[in-house]
Amino acid sequence: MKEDHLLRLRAIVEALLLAAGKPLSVDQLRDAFAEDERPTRQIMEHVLVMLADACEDRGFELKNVASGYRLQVRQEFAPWVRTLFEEKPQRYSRALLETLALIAYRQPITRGEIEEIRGVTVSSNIIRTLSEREWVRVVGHRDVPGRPAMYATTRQFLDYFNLTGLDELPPLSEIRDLEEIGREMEKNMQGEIEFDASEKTLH
Amino acid sequence: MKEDHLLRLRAIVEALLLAAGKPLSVDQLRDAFAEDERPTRQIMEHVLVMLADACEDRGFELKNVASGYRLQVRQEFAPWVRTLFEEKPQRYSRALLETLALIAYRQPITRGEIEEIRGVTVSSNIIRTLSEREWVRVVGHRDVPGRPAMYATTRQFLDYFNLTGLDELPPLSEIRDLEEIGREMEKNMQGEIEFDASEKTLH
Amino acid sequence: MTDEITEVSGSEPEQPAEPDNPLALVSGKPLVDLPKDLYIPPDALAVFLETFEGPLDLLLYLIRRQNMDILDIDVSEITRQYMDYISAVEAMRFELAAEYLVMAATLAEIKSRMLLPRQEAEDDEEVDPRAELIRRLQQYERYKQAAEDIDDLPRMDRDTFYGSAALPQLPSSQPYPDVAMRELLLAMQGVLQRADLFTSHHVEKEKLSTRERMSQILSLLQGDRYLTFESLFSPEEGRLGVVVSFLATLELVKESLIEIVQADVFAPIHIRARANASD
Repeated sequence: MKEDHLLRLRAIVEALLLAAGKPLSVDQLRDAFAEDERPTRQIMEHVLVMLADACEDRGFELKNVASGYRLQVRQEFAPWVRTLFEEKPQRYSRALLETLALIAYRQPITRGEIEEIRGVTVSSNIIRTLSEREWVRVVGHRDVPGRPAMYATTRQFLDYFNLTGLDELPPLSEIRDLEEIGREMEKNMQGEIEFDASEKTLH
Repeated sequence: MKEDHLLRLRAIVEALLLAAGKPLSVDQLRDAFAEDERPTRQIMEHVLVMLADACEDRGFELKNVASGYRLQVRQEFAPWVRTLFEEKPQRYSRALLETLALIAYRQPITRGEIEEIRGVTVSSNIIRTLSEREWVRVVGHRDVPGRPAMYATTRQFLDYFNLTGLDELPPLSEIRDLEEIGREMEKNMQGEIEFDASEKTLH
Repeated sequence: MTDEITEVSGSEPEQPAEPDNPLALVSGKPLVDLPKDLYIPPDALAVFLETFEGPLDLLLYLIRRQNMDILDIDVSEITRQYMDYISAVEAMRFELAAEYLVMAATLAEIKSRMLLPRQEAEDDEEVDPRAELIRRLQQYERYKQAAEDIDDLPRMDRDTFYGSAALPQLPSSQPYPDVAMRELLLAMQGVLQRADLFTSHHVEKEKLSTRERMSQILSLLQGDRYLTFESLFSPEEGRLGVVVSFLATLELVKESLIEIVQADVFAPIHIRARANASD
């Protein structure tokens, strides 16, 4: 394929992404072309690599997220861009973030299961906020008494946090091997009991 | 001023314009910078010229409009961008559908014959729309004064309605009981695909 | 938020609270009975409940304050601190403290068990409450960390912004409407009712496949002026197909749309479109 044809494709793809206002998948990009001039998936992917390269020293970059590709402001320029908007970027409470984290890492998960791990009730407000933002949704009901709703995260959640998939979430910290914990505990408990006992005799 | 500093300014201005969603004046652009690093008007105008040059072979260009500068998708890419926003198609008129139905059931048929049956004139628009969609075509001319064109349905027509042949259309005698057909179809015809199934029950 | 608590509790109780720190805006008396490092101004107790995400969070906080590994919890010490904390909270916001009270009971149970001599056989059958607590703490700590990690991910409208450019002038497009078969049939019904074609026997008997074949023959004749009669029939279609073609031909002749030509007796029969013939 000729170089100037590819350059033209690159410009068209850039135009599409800047006009769309949402991420576009490879196939959605291809659909913008009439059938007789529609690039193959392979070519489209090549053009996207070209476009990513062409954004090297620009104010924006090509980003691949869950629902497709989008052009977005480079993170290093966010401080200047933020001055354009009166409102401060929204902050989320720890309760909301912990609930979101549990849904993200343990989906599908019921509210009761979230409460069990967090040790506190989950307010309906939090679930409502997460649903309204379209970050989580009900994907079914657990087959137990009360048939509680099971929640899972959405593509919009991944898009918002610049992820292509759940596998890109920061890895959960390791839990130490259970047997090891058992052994250590065995030791510590003895120690503590002895300590307690000796304390008693001292007092 | 050093070249790489200007390049950085160019990238920041580009980021600002891509994120703003509205035109920004030279002073609004300058306001995004902290006082101690704010470029002069002269430098900002220079940076804007640099940015305009840098959009030469891209999908967008820098435009100077009444309220300031904005980045805009190049006009030449409008045909592709348009496909992103295609509106829901309008519905066909009753006259068009009746014309199409008559061509389907009574082909080959001339416009005059259609008019005779429908009792009203058939607008050229209807014939043109049906021809453009490649649902009907001229298959000959009747050997009468004026040699009017005779219309018939096409393969595309059959394909669209998931028919292998015209004989899969319900016979006219059954259209009499269309109330019943209507109910059957309501039930079965969620999509055109399922039409075959409802056809079977009709025969 | 945890940091704020740390800040407050880290400051010496003797020091006057800083007036611009909401946690320290206290007019009531300080609870001098509380351990110094756990000092909470009474009016801040409500804040306390909002600051910690529950009893597990509070326990983690206490464990960290003492630089302890979860696995090495000194249950006695933690329990004492926790109880002090809770009794202060309970006095102020009793209705909010239920979850904390359950935890207090759990801690008390663990502590009391440890004072008893271990009975191997019995313990094996029961869930060790200390192991269970540690498991829960570890579990919770993972997701507490995960929540912070998610908060640190670059996110829209904070760390990055959608790039969008103004649209050029877009030519209006006219996409094709969808038509359901039902609409087509309803249209036909309307026509039939108005034209009262039902009374015509002709219509009822007519086979659509014949009509379709008539169109096909006519369009063939558009390209070639003449066709041999035989070429209208193809054996693959079987007997029914031949009949359909024959009926279509007869209908076309009847409607004066084609004519059949034969130059001589036994010579090949040709057909041609009447309209074509006359030009």
